[in-house]
Amino acid sequence: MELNLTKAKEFYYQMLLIRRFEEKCIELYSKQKIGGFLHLYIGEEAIAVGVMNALSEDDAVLATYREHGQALARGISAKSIMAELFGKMEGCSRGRGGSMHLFDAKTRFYGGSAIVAGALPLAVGMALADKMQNKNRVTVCIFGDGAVAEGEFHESLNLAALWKLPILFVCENNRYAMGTALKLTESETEIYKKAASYKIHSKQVDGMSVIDVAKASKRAVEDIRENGEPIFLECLTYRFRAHSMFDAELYREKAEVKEWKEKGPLVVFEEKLKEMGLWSEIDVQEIENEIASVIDEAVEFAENGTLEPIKDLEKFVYSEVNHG
Amino acid sequence: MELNLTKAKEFYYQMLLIRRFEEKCIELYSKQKIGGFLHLYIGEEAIAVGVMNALSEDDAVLATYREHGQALARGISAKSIMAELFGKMEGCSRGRGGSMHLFDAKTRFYGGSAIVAGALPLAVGMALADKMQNKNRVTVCIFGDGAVAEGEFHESLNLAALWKLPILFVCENNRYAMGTALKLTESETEIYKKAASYKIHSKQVDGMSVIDVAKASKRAVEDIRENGEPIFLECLTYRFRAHSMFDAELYREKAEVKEWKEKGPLVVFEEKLKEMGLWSEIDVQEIENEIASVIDEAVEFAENGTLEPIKDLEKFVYSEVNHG
Amino acid sequence: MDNIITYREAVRESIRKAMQEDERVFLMGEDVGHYGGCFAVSKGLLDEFTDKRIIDTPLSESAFTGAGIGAAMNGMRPIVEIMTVNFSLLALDQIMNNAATLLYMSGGQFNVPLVIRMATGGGKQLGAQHSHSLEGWFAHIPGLKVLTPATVQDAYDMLTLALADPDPVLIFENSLLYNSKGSLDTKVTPLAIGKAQVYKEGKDITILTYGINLFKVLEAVESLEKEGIAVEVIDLRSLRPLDDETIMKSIKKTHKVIIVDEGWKSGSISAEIMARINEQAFYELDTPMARVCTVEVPLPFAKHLEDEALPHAKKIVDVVKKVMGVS
Amino acid sequence: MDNIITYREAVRESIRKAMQEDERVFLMGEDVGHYGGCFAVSKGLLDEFTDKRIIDTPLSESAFTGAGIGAAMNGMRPIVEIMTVNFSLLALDQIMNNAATLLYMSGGQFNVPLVIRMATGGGKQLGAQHSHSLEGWFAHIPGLKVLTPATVQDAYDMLTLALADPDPVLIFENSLLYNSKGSLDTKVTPLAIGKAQVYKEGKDITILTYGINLFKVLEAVESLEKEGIAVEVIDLRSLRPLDDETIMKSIKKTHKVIIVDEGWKSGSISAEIMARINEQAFYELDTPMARVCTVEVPLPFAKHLEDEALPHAKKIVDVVKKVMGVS
Ligand SMILES: Cc1ncc(C[n+]2csc(CCOP(=O)(O)OP(=O)(O)O)c2C)c(N)n1
Ligand SMILES: Cc1ncc(C[n+]2csc(CCOP(=O)(O)OP(=O)(O)O)c2C)c(N)n1
Ligand SMILES: [Mg+2]
Ligand SMILES: [Mg+2]
Repeated sequence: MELNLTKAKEFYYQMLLIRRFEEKCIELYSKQKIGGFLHLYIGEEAIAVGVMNALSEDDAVLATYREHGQALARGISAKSIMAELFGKMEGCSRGRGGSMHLFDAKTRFYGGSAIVAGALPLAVGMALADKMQNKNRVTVCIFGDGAVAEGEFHESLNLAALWKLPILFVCENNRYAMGTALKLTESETEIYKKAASYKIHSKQVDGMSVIDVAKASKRAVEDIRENGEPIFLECLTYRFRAHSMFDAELYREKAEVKEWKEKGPLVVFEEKLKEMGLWSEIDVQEIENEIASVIDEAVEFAENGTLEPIKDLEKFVYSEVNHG
Repeated sequence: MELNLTKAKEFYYQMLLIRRFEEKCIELYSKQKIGGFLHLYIGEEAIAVGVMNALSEDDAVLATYREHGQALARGISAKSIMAELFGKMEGCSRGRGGSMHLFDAKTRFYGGSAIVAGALPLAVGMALADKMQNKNRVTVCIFGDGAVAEGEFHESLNLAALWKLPILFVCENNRYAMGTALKLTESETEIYKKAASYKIHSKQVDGMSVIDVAKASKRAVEDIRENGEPIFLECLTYRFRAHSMFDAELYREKAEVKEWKEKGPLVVFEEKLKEMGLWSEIDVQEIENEIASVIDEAVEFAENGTLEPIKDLEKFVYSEVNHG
Repeated sequence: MDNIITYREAVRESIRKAMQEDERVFLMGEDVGHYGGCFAVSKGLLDEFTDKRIIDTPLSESAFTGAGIGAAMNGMRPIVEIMTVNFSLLALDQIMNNAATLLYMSGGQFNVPLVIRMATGGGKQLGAQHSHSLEGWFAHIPGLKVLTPATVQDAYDMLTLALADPDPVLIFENSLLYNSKGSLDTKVTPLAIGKAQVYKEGKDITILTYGINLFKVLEAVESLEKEGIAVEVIDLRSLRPLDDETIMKSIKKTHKVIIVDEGWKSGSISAEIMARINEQAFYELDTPMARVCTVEVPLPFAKHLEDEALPHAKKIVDVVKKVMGVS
Repeated sequence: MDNIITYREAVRESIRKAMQEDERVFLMGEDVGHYGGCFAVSKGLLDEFTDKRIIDTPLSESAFTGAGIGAAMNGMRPIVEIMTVNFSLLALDQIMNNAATLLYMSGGQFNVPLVIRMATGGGKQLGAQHSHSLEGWFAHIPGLKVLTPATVQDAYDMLTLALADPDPVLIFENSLLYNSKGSLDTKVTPLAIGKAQVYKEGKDITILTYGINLFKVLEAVESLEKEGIAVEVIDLRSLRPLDDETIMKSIKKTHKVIIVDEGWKSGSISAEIMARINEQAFYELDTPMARVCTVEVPLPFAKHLEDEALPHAKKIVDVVKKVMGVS
């Protein structure tokens, strides 16, 4: 993958969009425009942007409750995500899902799962279905370091390897599961090594570098498309904000957070672009302006959205056309 | 561990006792004296005998539904096991458990678990309790190759390693989980390697050789007692009989079974003893006679046992002394 | 065209027909292939359809159930076999938090046309971990449908209906029924999901039941009829949705009802049925409703104890007589 | 000696007291230590008792719940915190197949003095996977006890009772209650497990409820009393065992009853209670029993929809009036 100016702008735009979008979310959350849980992706933007860059339209994505970034990078509009956070019918999940359950059939975005490791088995099944139907598609499954301890991680990795399924597993290792540090949860803290124990081709990547993630993802997706076998990427990253909006952050030092912020994805990308002589070509203010208007529009769209009529509360418990 | 004549006799006696006991079970099952499921251990006797030899009275054992062998080798009397299989009150589980659920407080035998991998978390807890109470005891947890695919295997091994718990994990790898061969269930078929991926000290042993199993177990138990850390033994073995009494054995070739029988635990032990010049010292007929009478007594004991009064059906759903 | 076959064969034929007619259908579970199915249901199917479509899974209930959900969302029509309901506890997160919620959470975008079959029930001296009857318990979960075929015809039809359904359907097959025989008509239009069946008409009292207990009830009825008590027997067939209409219609006729189910009594499906009858037909009742359920114990191994713990004909007779006020 | 504290503090003080008095007691679960507890219940306890007794676990619900069972069988008195009931589905095999069966299967040899605490309930816009109310569903399982503290006093007492119990006890703490305040008397003898409490006497109708719905009921009662309807409010406190005696006594007085619970309606604990009232006090009933439960949907995120899905005071008022035949 070569990083030309267009790509550079695109990456920068996307990462900044995620950042600004979420900053707006914080504001709206404190104004109680947004309810429920809100898990921010700030600090981890490079991963979503780098991974999504490698996919084609027809590939599928499964993520966690911390999925605003992936959803935006995958191309779900800020409008429909914001409307979702407002609980409006125009939201990508009709207001039924909220922050933790963004869904979008058009971009094949299968959630937004709030049970840690709960989407891994689904990814196995999606990829199995592709394989059975001879569809040359990739299923990407993104999860945190906390998921690694769950039984479903183990069962799913084994199945993916055993059945040779076209899955890209992406572990966002931000070193904490809520307040519990990785070293308190895993006897082997090198997560990519755990994945390798299933005979899955597995690699550790600097998750703060969008270029590194993009490269590794592109390579991985190409390999998967060619061989049909799973690949595992461990992306080393850090969450700049609290786990959710209810978190006193007792479990980590301010200094540690500060240190990581200094090597945040926007910072290192800027440095890299400077090195490459591309930075001067990028009009950050223009990008900021563009993003600001996208976000303003999204908020307006969400504000003006409609509440689903209460009479439809029971709609979609079952499918509308029932041949049963 | 040195194998003197006394030990040799003891091992031979124990393995043969298990063999003959189970052969009697088959007979009694077809006469419908024994009901429910009956999973035979025939072919795998060396493991139970070798492992139990390494334990002291105060250690704890957890096993599966295929646990007659472990129960006998641990020292639960043939009488009380047979009475259990007959569903009598004199049985080691009062007739409540049956073949899959032998329990015995005196020998710290904690079942007999019929959910594959379901006892591994219990073992973690037992060992944790020992550690917290500063008791220098070992918890042995025995399970099949099929358990390795379960999420509970993964979660439990991680906890054991992470918390440094005094557990001896013993995997009886008999190459099949019911009718499904290991290569159809694991991407990595070397089970000890999987265990090693949790940073657990782990070893593959010839499960057909009681001497090898006994040596490895003794060494392992000593290490655990000294360091308090878990150890994993993969014992390679083979089940000579069907999975349970309902199994047409469509999934394996007769030739394969025959081949394994030729290297069965009694056969190889006899050869070994011959090599060592000990065999001639062993009066097989005497052992057979002794075992026959033990089994006869067990059957008689079971026949004469009492059925629990129906009025006690609800006894022990809760403890009798309830301070609640 | 009728023919007499076993319940096991009926399920197998239904799977076979579905797999022949629809290439999206496949079967996946522990020992469904090389072993031939724990209860020999899928015997022969591996040869016919190859391991591409008859898939032996590792012991990973959560992952392969979840994989069924994923495959269902991605164009396939999986039949997941969880060997017995006892192991479904390991897959409950996938069933409740994914299968049952995805359509709703996604605002109608992703439906899950998944069929999960499991063997259920006690009565074989398998002890506390292998004798659960949880179909009524699963029926608590919105988003799922729960079917309990008792007859050979239903063993066949319900799988067909379930595969045609756009949403997740759980089918509970009592393993003691696999050897039972009955007639199968493959040409008849199956009775829809959610419909109960009046198995036998009668004017004095209604017995509601499902699954294997239908036969225990029929055994009881035989002796009750001798004493002049005319029992209406209803096979519920589907525990979610329940067929309130058929139930209430019968109550309006007999004004007395007992429910026989194999769940533990407290919180059993019979409790829900009682609640609904109370809500919808209270004034039709002549006497308190009664139920015969499993005694609230982890099922014991000893045969005499297990027999006593489960519903049986004599208990049913006794309870009917009590409700009828005769002895 | 009374003092006003929060429900959260009451649980914490109860844990603290138990740990000070009995060295066999320890707390284990996700984020109970360094994070201070997902709902800040265990905040400060890590410092006081060290990580030897306040144990942060990995995300491994099945294994650490099972470990709690094993530790309980081996001399300890573990308190396992499953962060919320939503994740308990991953531990259901351990709870149903091990915790609930071991004493029985072993013929009385091995009891399991384990306490499992979980946060429960909807109402915080957490969506379909994070809003379950399954306490009534868990109450189906023999071998377990199921407690649902509503008040600060019970939040404190029930943990004490549970730790003194020789068998597995599940405590469901509605997370919306953690900030609620009430008075705590640590000197009073706690009301035993299995006892309901008449929270308020009244002669016209009985409302049975538990947990957070007690307060929704009290809100409803306030407006009902204005209209001259005297409501008897019973806090069930324990869903397994249920206190039939207290329930029936009240029915004999009021002859009318509604049940308010946050489970999905079909198969809810309210169904079981209706079944028992039918069985034990049928002739005391003047009118059909009614219930206010959660609408049978995976809980939606949108606030207005979620509010409507859950029981609320207005619905309770409406249902009471309907049962009373007033409008
Ligand atoms: C099965 C399960 N257990 C517990 C939780 C509560 N919980 C939500 S997020 C979280 C931490 C997950 O950490 P990680 O996987 O590293 O993802 P991160 O939040 O760091 O992105 C926990 C414990 C849950 N959602 N699901
Ligand atoms: C969780 C669970 N799933 C399925 C079963 C049914 N079952 C019983 S034994 C068995 C095979 C287990 O094989 P393995 O662990 O290798 O032990 P072995 O029988 O070979 O000794 C299966 C699938 C079960 N008991 N528990
Ligand atoms: Mg993390
Ligand atoms: Mg095996």
